[in-house]
Amino acid sequence: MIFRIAYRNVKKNWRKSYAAILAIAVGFVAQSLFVGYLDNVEKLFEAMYANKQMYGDLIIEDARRMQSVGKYDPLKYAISADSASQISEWVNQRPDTVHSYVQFLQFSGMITDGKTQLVVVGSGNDHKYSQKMRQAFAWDAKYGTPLEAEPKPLTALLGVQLGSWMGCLPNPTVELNLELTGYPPVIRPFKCSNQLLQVTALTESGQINALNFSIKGLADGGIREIDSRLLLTDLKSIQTLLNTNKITYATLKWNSGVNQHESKKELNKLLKSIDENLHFVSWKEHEDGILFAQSMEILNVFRYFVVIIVLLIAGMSVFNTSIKSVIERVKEIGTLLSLGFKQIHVLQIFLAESLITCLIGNVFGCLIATSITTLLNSLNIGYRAGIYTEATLIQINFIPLAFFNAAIVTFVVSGLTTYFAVKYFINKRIIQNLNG
Amino acid sequence: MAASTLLELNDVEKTYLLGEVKVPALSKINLKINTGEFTTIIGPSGSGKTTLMNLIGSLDTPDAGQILFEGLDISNLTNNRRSEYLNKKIGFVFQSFNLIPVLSVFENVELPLLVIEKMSAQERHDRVAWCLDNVGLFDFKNYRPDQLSGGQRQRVAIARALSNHPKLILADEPTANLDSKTAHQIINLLLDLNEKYNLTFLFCSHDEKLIKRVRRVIHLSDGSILND
Amino acid sequence: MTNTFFRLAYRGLLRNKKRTALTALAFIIGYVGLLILAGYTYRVNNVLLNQAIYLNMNGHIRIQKIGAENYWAAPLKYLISQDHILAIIKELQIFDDNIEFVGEKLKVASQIVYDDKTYPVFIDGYSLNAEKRARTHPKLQQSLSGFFSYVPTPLIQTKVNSVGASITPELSHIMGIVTRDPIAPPAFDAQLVGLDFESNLNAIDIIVNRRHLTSSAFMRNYSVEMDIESARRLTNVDGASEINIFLKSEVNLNQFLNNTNDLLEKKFPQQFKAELFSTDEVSPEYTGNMSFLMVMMVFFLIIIGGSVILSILNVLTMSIMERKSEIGTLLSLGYSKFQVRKIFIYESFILGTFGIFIGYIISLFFASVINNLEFTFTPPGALGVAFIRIDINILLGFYIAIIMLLPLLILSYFATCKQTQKKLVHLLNDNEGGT
Amino acid sequence: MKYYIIFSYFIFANVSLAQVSPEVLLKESDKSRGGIEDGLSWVSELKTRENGQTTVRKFLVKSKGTDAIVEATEPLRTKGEIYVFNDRNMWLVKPDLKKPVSISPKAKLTGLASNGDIASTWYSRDYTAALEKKENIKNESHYVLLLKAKTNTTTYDQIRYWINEKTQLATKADFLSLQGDVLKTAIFRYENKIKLGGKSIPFVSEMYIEDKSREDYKSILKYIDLKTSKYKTGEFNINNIRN
Repeated sequence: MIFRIAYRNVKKNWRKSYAAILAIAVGFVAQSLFVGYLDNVEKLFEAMYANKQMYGDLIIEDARRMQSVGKYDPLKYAISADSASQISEWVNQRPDTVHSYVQFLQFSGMITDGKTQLVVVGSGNDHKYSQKMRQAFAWDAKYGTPLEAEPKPLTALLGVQLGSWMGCLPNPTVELNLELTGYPPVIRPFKCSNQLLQVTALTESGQINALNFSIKGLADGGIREIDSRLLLTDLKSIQTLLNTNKITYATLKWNSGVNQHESKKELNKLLKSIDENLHFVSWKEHEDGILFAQSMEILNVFRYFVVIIVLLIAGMSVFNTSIKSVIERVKEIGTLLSLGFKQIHVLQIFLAESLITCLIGNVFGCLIATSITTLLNSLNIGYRAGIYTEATLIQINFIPLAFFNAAIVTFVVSGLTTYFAVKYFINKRIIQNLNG
Repeated sequence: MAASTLLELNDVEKTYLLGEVKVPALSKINLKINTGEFTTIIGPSGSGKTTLMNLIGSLDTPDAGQILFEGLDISNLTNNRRSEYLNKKIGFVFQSFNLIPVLSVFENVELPLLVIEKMSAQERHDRVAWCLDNVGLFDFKNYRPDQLSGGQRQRVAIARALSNHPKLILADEPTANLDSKTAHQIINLLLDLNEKYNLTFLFCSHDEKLIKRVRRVIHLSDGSILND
Repeated sequence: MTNTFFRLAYRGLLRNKKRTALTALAFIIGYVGLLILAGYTYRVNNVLLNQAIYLNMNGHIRIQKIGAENYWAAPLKYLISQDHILAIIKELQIFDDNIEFVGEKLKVASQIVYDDKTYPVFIDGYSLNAEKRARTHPKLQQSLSGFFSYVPTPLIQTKVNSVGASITPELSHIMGIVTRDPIAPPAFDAQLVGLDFESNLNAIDIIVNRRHLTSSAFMRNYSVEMDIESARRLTNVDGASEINIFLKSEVNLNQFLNNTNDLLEKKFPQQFKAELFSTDEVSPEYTGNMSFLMVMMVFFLIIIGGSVILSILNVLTMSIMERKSEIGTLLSLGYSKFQVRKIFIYESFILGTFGIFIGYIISLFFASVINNLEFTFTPPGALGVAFIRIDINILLGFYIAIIMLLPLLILSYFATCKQTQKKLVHLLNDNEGGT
Repeated sequence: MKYYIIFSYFIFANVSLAQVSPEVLLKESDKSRGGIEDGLSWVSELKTRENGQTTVRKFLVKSKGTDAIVEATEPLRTKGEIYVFNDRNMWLVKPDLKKPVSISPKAKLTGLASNGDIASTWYSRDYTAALEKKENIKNESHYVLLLKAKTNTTTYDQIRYWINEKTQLATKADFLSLQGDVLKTAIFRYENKIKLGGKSIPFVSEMYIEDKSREDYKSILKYIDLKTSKYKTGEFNINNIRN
């Protein structure tokens, strides 16, 4: 009966509390949109680091590589061929736990098209799992074709800017945005004025070596300074160029559902048995991934600040509405009390009422949130976040959990505010209620 | 206290604070009401009629004195005890009916029964039917209050007051909002109920027609009883 | 006449003090929230702006040869020769009252040699007087102080006779010299070896006695700053990669840009182009971060502003419902519909201005609290650890006030429309339930 | 950027036509290209053509064994610059430099001094030789040797070396990458004569270098007025050199 009274009351004077409903809806929308946006940014970063740049879950490297000594002489603190093969063997024995494992050899040298000679910085990676680890970014060639499409040694992708300096120009240029779905796997044409570009580098022991690479495509380097120097090729080619069989680092991704804690302990034991300098670290803690932590930090500060403000305001208007509806129905409260209803019953009625209002508010919120989300996602508003070469799209992910949390929070807020509003009136003696 | 005394007021006093001014609404009221009596309190407005009614109905608490109902002092009960007293012992009929607009007639009458835990839906249904029969509105049970006339609404209020077999029905100006013909019918209904079920009625009014047909009249003026 | 409306509106608000207070509180919370956010964005913009102009020595306007984005591919081809520099500076004299000072920048790729270590570096050679004026510019010092723990010092070190070079702490670690305190770093002698622009091998001595920070994560391992003369000695040229014009504060940037481009086109056809510092090409960090913050601000504006206005409307509809009979009486006394509506608009107006006034004061208080608490965080692509600073001024307060007040008044107008359309009889003896 | 040529001096020795062994052939040919134990000096003129621009530089070269001092004389701007070679290590000494600056292997990568190794003297010391085939160039028969670096610290890992059967002088050299691709080609001409141990032997007069990866890029190095002389060994050690 209590619910029936509450339901009928809301139905009767919904017009009066539509603003409260809208306030709740706005509170709901604010939360879910922001959480959806944050989730997208986080997923975008993860996709860019874990998939596109193939950092996977863990980076396996010599701990000294990122220290100043390592930066000065990278090859000296690379992983030896023997250690690398032991790790690869360990990986091959665990097809069910390891999703993908890619080895990298970084290098820097000079590249020339016969006329211009420029610094080139890049890496060769083994192609066995690389496309699998890249997942949505398997097709990493913004123009031309990915290397894995037709694995041949001495084929390479150049950064778009470096490509243009080396006479490899897209025709026509295409504007692609940073998206979770990666590039559409279609060949966007490009043309190099000369088929082979010579890359010169010092071998591990300091000898000059040079290889001619045929350019299969252009890839996006992410930030400007990298894109104007980037060359990606297969591991063997770079090992030949540097006349070494070392690798700079390797990355590993666990299969989903794997007990990562257990596998990590096992891997750690393996690494320490091979060489106590070897360690693994997630890209989020790695110097390369520092940008991610910084961005998420500032985004979360924004998020909590806004959500608190919006909920305070929504709480205010719910409070106002419930006070008003209580004032309006003081006589009714008096009657109920006079009929022997206890205070708790009256409170329940109003709480039920605020519950219903909140429910409607949340439903409204859902509708508004999903419509804004689809609208925003379809508008493809792009903005250049920080120093990235490609614009990122404003995308909001649909997160049921966020909707659920938002609903819970609005229920709590409106429940509390109604409680306080009604409490004030119930304590008044019945007679005051009756006379209104 | 005589066996059949239902209600006894001893030296009951009540003063109100209007701004800074203390207004004595009731002073030294002594009164006995026996079961089955049909009594009216009359007096000019501001004579304390409504205050007295409220005190008896424990809607308000007296400043001094005792109010004994069936020997039990009800002047300041705890919330829960008071709800029980209201629910089981007292039935109210208000001047402005005070029906729940969003509930149907049936549901309004059923309201007081809902507080009683051990009453099954079927028992409630029979009880409400019985009440509505008594006020002759059974056919209107699914109507909403705002679809009824003033008289009919007051009958529903009376039916509601009957529904929990109260010992005493308090009615505050029950006929004030009604035209004379309907008022007359309501008074007949009250008298019938009083005779049929020996229900004790106590109401205040300044409706001459009602006063003429009542056996016991209590005159109130300026907070004290003139004659009884 | 209007003050009666004001009185009516004012009393209308006082009628239900509790509710008015609550609504005002909602407005204040919204206003404070938005003003704090605006204050933060304003401060970050201020920092990034000055960082791009003064710290990175781009100046407000950068002049380069046309096609200079390919500078690294053919430096000699895109170098501005010394006589071109002098000619351009002479031509620019016609804008002298706008120009504070002009600097030159020479970019060189070379290698740093220190005991047996050789490491590739990218050198920025700055004209010394421009660099000194820029790095000690009050605008830069004031915007960085309290925001970053790092305060730049000019290359000219009074205590060291010859002019020093500056590298980043990361680069000095790579070269084997640990820098704990960037303000007073250990100085060391090193040499720069490089190909001059005619591919002759060349080398110069440098004293590295300063450390600087770069906002670009990549450049942290490679950046060297020094005076342009040394860079010219290394490359055996007397030109510069770009000319940077630092303008006085009240100059209209876009207009100055157009004038400069027209001048360059007239005097040196098809040779030079001038660009604003706030473009992707010149300072990507600035444009990137600011566009991100702007997207955030618009988002918050809509959400917070929206919920505040909704809550006030909620109250407004209530108070209108309650005062049906009052509206009825006023109409019956011959007030026009519009006049009656004005009362309610004034009500919102009073509520709003009251909220803004109190809100502004509270925001100032909050801002100082947050500023003193010195929350620190490391924004992406920044000069290391930064403090959260809120910078609130009247202008900001005014803009936010307008943004919140205008829609409120407009919506208040519409909210009252529905009621005042009703037939008088309805309003007077309202029988719609309620009081 | 284009290559800058620094070169070193050669050692000159008698050619004996014993049974042809690649090692001996290589050793003999080295003598006509430098590494004179006692010392040799000459004026070197370097003409470089790159992307249509030609620049000329002149140097005064003093060499002894695997060490050399190369003093820039033209263009005037470079006067006073001295390049010092101690075996494979290289320094640049300039009047305005407090101390000589060492040029690291990395510098070779950017083409700063890669040509210095082309002219380095003792291939026979650094490389093992194997006879690949015999070939006729301008109807003179030549032995074609394939030199392989003994240690992996030489600038170039492999060199294909043409030695004229009759004159036993090296006429052409292809510098190969580890995979055998030709990176640079050098062609030698011997019109100079120097007196050594009482005999006059032919000595390189011109070296023509071409970079396979650069279309429009050629360097011609001329050796003018050679003089043998006696230098003290310490004279070439970097530590003793003060500008």
